Amino acid sequence: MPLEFERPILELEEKIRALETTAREQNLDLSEEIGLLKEKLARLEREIFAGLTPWQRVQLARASGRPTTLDVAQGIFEEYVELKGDRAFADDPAVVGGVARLEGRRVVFVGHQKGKTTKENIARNFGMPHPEGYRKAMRLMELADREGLPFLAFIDTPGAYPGISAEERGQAWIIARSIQRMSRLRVPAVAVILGEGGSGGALAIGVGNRVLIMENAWYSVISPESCAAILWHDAKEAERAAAALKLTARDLLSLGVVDRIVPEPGGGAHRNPEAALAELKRALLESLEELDGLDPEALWQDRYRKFRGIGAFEEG
Amino acid sequence: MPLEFERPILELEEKIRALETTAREQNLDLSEEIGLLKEKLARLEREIFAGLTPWQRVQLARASGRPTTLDVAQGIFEEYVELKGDRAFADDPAVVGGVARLEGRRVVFVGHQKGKTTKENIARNFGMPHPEGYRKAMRLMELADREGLPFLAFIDTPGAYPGISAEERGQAWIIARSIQRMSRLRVPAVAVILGEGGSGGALAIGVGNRVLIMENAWYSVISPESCAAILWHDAKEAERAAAALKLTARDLLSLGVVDRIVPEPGGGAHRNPEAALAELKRALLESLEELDGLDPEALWQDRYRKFRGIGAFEEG
Amino acid sequence: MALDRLFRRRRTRGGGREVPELWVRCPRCDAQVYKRDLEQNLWVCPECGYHHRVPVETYVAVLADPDSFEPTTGKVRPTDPLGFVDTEPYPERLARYQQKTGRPDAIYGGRATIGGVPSVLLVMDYAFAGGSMGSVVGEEIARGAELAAAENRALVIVTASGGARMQEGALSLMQMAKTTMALDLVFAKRLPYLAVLTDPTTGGVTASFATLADVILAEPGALIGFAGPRVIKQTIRQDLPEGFQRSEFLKKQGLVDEVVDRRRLRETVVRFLRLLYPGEVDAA
Amino acid sequence: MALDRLFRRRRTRGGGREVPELWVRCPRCDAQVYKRDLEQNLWVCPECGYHHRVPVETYVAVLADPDSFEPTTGKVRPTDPLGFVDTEPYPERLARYQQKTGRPDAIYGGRATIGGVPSVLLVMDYAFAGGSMGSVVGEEIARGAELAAAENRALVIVTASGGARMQEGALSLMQMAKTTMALDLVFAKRLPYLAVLTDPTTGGVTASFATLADVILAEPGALIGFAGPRVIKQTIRQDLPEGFQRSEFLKKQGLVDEVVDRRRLRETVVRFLRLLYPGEVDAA
Ligand SMILES: [Zn+2]
Ligand SMILES: [Zn+2]
Repeated sequence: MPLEFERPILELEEKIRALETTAREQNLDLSEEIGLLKEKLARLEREIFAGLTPWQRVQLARASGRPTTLDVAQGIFEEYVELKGDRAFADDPAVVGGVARLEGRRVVFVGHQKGKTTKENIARNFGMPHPEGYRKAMRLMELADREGLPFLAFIDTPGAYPGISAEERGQAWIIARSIQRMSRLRVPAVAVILGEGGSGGALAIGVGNRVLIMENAWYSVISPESCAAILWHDAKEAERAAAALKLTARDLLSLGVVDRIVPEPGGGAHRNPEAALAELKRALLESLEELDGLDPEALWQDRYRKFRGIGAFEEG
Repeated sequence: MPLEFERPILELEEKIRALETTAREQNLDLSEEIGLLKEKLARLEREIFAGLTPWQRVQLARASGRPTTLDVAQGIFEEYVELKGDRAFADDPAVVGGVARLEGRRVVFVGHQKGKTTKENIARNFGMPHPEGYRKAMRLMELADREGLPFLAFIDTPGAYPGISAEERGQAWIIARSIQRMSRLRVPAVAVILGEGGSGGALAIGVGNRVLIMENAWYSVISPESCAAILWHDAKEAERAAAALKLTARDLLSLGVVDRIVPEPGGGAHRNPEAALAELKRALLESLEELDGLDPEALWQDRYRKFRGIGAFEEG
Repeated sequence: MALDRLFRRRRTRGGGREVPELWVRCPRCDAQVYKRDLEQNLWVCPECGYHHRVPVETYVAVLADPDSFEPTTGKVRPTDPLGFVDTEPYPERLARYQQKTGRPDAIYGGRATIGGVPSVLLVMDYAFAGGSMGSVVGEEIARGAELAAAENRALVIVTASGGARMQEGALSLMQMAKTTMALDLVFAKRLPYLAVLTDPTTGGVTASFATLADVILAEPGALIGFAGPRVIKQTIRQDLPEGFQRSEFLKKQGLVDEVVDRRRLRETVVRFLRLLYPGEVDAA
Repeated sequence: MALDRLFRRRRTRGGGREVPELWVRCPRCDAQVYKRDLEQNLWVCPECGYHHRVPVETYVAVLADPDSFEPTTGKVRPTDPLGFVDTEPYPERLARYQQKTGRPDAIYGGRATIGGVPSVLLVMDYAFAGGSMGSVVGEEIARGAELAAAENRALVIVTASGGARMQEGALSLMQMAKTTMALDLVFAKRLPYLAVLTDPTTGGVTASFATLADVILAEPGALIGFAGPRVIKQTIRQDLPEGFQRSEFLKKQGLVDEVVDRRRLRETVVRFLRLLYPGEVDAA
């Protein structure tokens, strides 16, 4: 289902396709008309995407077809294996991860995993982890440390699961542990907000030496809907909340919360996942290169400086 | 309830007490008779205890009134605090532990915990841990490492709990992890078999640089009853199994499984816990002294040499 | 994160209020208790043991050895990095809380000895924006940890928080990482960190520094968790079990070490600190 | 530990037997399968996927690259440290198994490459005293780990065991610590350790080296656990749920990484090893 603001673009695309069909079937030369329309399409897309509101970006970040962690694994790694289970209680399908080869170099990765269909999404709990998911992530952090492999984390969750089953097994406790464990990694760590970066459930795997964000992803202390429900007692004020929370990639860059924006192709990552993943791969490789040669102590110091320095206050 | 072979001792004690009462109430001088009986008592006790069968020792190891881990904590530490819970799923009452002061020196301790009464025993699950118990033990190992405090483990379990709840949460997995974690301690570790040392559930906290055993404790790959059930299809053959398994302190010392036997007072630790704990305290202090000054690497090497060397085989 | 809803209710509850009433009604057992008696009882209902919320100064008074407390917080003041406006602009909201509490943000603390153990004692203030953690709270926690590490002090934090502070957006979220990492300076020096969780402690505070303590104590009946009960109810669309997310429940779940009555808080904290603190401690 | 009971049943099951029958009946689906077909199918029932037990050589043949296997086990022989006699003296029992299997104890293995990855491959032999772990099995596992560490090889262990070997008493128990510690030599060199759990893997083997692997694969339907089902039934005095302690159940419980059909075992092991092994690997 297309997003509201995508409609004009999709309609124009439809028109172009129709003209192309006509040209082919009737053997007419409509190349000039088509060329003009394509120019118009590009302009329209640029215009619409230049003026996107934060709320529209939130919708893009949730758009179906947007690359998930496993799409990223499929798309940017030459090969990968998934490790499963937390070796204690369950295998949380909302978190995936394993070992992979990225441009010949071995890495350990982890990420939130949403489904593509409703059925899949239910199976994946909409990418909302239970404590088991974070325990799986921590198992992978252990592995990265032991094998001395860089650690990549892909964030895409509305938040950690807020239900009884998660609370009674210490959701808060495990998120804190996961933050702590990741901050202690002895290897380079890069986190990417792929789509949704919902609160503590996202940050639990977000303590990277570099934190990247996809152009249309969001990352926030609270979802716009929940924020609106609290502040204005109306989840429909989410649009207002999205703007107030400064949750877009550009906002976060200027706040110092992320280090780099990974550009998405015209129309967003969901309309051209391959191009998006190519950009992501480039950004990841460059980030890893920046961290090459840093020893465990230097990597810790780097992370400490980074997160210790985030915040806004006055002295005195 | 006294054990069968304790009866003659108890009867004689009763007789002495009766005479003493008579002497006091009737104001008679029976000191000579009483003195003779006391000598006889000492002789009887020595005789009976010198000839104890392995099965009788197993019964002593289970005798009610025998010091439990918390009795040890109460008895040998100047002060202690208990830490509770595994910070993940539950607090297992079958495992206790915390931080303590032993002759002025801080230590971390952990141990299996049985109850004194049936009700208490049910609450403590008869000292049979669930995975949570081992997770608590591992939490304490982390603490010992971080604080650089010696680690003391008190073993007194018929075995890890063999039930659905334990299996489905990975009983085998957590025992393996606990063995591994303890073997990796960066601090001196001393394990003591207090009473029952039942199989993997005992060894999970048994990987000490020194392994001590109380004189009447047992430590075995399987309980005599289970062994008998398997080999002779009759748990009543437990007496035979107890002998075959070589599970007594003296057997284990000669097999190289334990390093030192802590002598128990005449009649066994349950008849005179204070004297037993005084001996235990002395043994613990001496063991810790032996390990003083060893750095983490040396401590690991010490443990590796020790356990790597246990086993009986021929080359060629 | 459901802070504002919570602190709107705050004024009707015990502890922080300034109205000079003589009698206080217990919200749990309805007993009318003479206010002075309640104060002497550390705001624990003598009838049913209900723990009223108390001002931060109470915890300092309870825990710090007499005359040992020396405040270090208060030099850091919040700003408005997002230009956040909800029902009122964030700066106005801040000004209101600052006026009410006399402090720049939701945390108060400093150096103290506790049972003779040199410590840094930090207390979160639920009366200030629901104890929400923004940049200032995060900074003060980090500075407190750094101070403890630098001066070989134990770290003791009393928490009370609805979670992260929405009005500072992702900056608030990042305080979870910042505070967590700062604790490692304390741990690296083998110094103990003890947390006392009071009602309520939820959201980003629970999911970061609060639950990483060597020893976690909780006041009786305190609500402690990640998601708030309202959010959970919305998620599962059914009522929560009695006692869910309360201290006693968490104890059973192995998530806190002890549930401690406020009247025994000091002796309990001292008992733990004296065993966990690596240095010499005078008999205090 | 319930080994003897189990290996008494063994001879009626598939795989290890020497009787030259032409047809084999599947114990699960009752299908009659031509023995040669079953062999070619790696003793997996083509009708229902039931995994018959297979001799250790099958795993070596399946996993090791052609002509790459070079045995290293077999130089260590069991003794009778306890003078153990049950229905027969332990030495006689051993002699019987040695004669039957042609090996000194319940383990077989050596150097191999697996998909080009230099490895040490060890396979436990359930046909020998129920794959029970005594001093020799412990020693061979430890030596295998040491060999892997010394020669920069991956460690791959295929397990099948009723647990520790009673007849060697506490010495068997100690092999759990010995094998566990030896693995750390492998881990310290950043070499991978992969375990394949086959039916059954219980007791001291599961509670030590078997479950400490970086990657745990399990054959379909394998019984894997700490306590055996009979012991559990005695404890709880009720029937066990269908599928309890089977591979698929353990996968759901997060305890194994994958349940792998024997016919896909080699490709799966190779896929994991090639990514987990730190050295250069030839395209094999
Ligand atoms: Zn009351
Ligand atoms: Zn079949």
